[in-house]
Amino acid sequence: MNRRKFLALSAMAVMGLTLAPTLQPAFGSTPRLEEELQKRLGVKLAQIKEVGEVKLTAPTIAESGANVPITVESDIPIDRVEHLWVFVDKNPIPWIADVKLTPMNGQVYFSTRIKMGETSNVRAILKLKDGSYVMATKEVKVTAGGCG
Amino acid sequence: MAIGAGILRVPKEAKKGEVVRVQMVITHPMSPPRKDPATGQEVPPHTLTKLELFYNNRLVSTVNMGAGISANPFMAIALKVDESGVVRIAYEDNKGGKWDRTAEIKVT
Amino acid sequence: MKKKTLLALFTAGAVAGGLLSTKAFAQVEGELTPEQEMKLVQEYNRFLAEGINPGEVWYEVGKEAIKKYNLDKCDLGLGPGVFKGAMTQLPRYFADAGKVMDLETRVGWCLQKHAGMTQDQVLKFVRHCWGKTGNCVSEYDGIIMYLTMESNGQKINVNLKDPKVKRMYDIGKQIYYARIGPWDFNCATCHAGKQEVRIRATRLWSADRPGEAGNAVSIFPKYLVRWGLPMTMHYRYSECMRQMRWPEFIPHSDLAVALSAYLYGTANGTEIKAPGIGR
Amino acid sequence: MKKVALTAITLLFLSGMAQSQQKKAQPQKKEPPVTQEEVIKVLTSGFSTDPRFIWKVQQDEAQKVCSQYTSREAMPAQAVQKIIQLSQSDIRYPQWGIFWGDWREGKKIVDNPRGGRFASYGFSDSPTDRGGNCYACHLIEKGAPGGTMGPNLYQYGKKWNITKENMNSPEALERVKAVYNIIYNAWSAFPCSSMPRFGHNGAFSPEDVMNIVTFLLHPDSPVNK
Repeated sequence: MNRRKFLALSAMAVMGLTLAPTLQPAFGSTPRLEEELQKRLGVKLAQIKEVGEVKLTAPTIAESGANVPITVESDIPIDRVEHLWVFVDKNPIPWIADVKLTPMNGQVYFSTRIKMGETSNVRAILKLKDGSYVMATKEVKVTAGGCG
Repeated sequence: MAIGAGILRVPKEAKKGEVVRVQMVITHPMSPPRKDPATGQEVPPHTLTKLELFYNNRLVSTVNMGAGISANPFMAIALKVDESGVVRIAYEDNKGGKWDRTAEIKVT
Repeated sequence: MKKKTLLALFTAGAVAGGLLSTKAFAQVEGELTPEQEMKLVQEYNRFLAEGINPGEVWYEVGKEAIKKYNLDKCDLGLGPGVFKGAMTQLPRYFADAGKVMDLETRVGWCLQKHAGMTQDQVLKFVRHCWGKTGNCVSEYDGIIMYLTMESNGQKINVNLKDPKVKRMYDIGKQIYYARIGPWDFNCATCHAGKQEVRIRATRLWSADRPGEAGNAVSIFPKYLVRWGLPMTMHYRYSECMRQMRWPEFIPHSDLAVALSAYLYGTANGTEIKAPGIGR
Repeated sequence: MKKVALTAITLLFLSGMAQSQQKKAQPQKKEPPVTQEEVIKVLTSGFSTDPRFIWKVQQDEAQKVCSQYTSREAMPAQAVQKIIQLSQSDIRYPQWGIFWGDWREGKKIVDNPRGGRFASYGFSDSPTDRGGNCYACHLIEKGAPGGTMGPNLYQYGKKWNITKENMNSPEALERVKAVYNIIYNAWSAFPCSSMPRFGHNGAFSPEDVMNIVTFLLHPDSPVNK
């Protein structure tokens, strides 16, 4: 019961913040990430809109940080998209990779396996032809597997 | 087999206008800069830096990457196929290694 | 209840674009039971299994190495150089060697016979990448990968009617349950029992749950993402014994064959699907 | 380590299983059962003869008994009694008796996964590594990833109602002793348990064991926060 109430509240809070994303630094950002975003994209995380049309598939828990499979897909038509980036907030170097896309791709799709030093948000960011940025975020919990 | 060998996999056949997945695995350590625990010396990074995807010699995509990609990288990218042709990937690392691989798709 | 919570969060996240999903997740995460976490780790393994398995690269390495080391003369039980389906019937008895051998032991025998290696050279060849975590490529790993993949899609069919094989199976089973060493472990400590348990985050397969031994051995050699190389069965045995605080394991020994006879014998009927992939 | 397995010189034996396992997939002709010598021969054939480690193959009496059964449920009462008796008589306590130790020292051992593993190709622990690798099998501190082979030990002291006020009462110290016995020799309470007999085998000293018990039970320990 309590939790439901909490959930309803947090959902509302989430929506409230999304409606006014520039009021404060985006939740969960790190100085390293902001630095990288500034260097490579020239924007702050708070300026990037999180949208449902970008889909980031990644495991909720990874048994090994050495190899975390991720897939970025989007319904946004390929001729409206220019570039794709993958970042991991808490990695020593948050930038993982970026892909220049063209209409010849037919579709926004990029799948790979990445390294994660610790539990962190993974972000897939698209630059659209109109100069705006959109993204998807997923937290991946890195845990320890095996005998030790 | 040495560093840079790999597998490039595409469907052998596709319909005109179909979007297919170009999958690849490349053997590469993708090692970040680190200190050798034994000697304490700095070991420079060794990673793939760039991969280009061509279809019939037209550049489709360029991937830039670093040590954040796992060792022996796997990647998959979409490709729209309008005619039969040759998929080529060309990739290079930060120590001057350059390789390429090709595969064919027949449009039916 | 928990499923509902997750669902509600996902919906909220989707509606709002999930900007604050971090916070939402932290809330849910603290409440995940170990069983739920175990399921989520299995999801990770499913994701890993999609796409190309880097271990497949070793198939080509092996193909070349087989020519280089004259192994096209090697008889795995179906005749010299006949490799398709050969893995399914191993371990088996070899009259020329006078003993039961599994795939790796037989390859070692062939390397001595057809490539002129001494036993020590073979062991060095086998262990080329053992203990390495970088980008290590071993021709031996390639050979085992190639020979196993040649039987992909076929079912394991160890002949337990052969008394010699059955005997190794029996010995293997006794060894599986033998408690040895300063930490009192046996193979069954981790890989037996009806209850699903995990070691740290890793779910353990059990010889007591139907099909699990088969699923475990049929994917070897298995590509390990943490080391970036495929692990052969004998390397697996060695690593398990190191973790069990047992004395140091010697590949291609009768101990390995006995364990293989027990494990592959138990796995009879399982389709070979090499390489697997995992942490 | 020195104490290990010295009670018996002969190598393992596992007679009971030979019978129980021959029901399945049996050839028509009755083969003579696998002998102890055969198993020993195969086992030792697979180990390096390095004198630093080969002694590990020697089984003590309790190990021999446990090797015969695939689970505790399969053990006859007599065998259970035998293990309990062997194990209880073996427990040694710190020279000062049953007193609380230092949970910080206990935590170090609990957290450390290294200790006792050797392979000549690498990945070996150093002789000074003295970890219990407890998280492999147990959940202990809140949020720390752990296994589920053993019971969940989070708030273990709270579970036994150990508080600052009552921690030196006879009842609380009785509990300390009971947990001490389990860690020193798990088989004294749970015959043939998966848990290593850390004290018996010499992996931990009595003081180490007491520090681990303190980490698990002490009201100040993060385990009970």
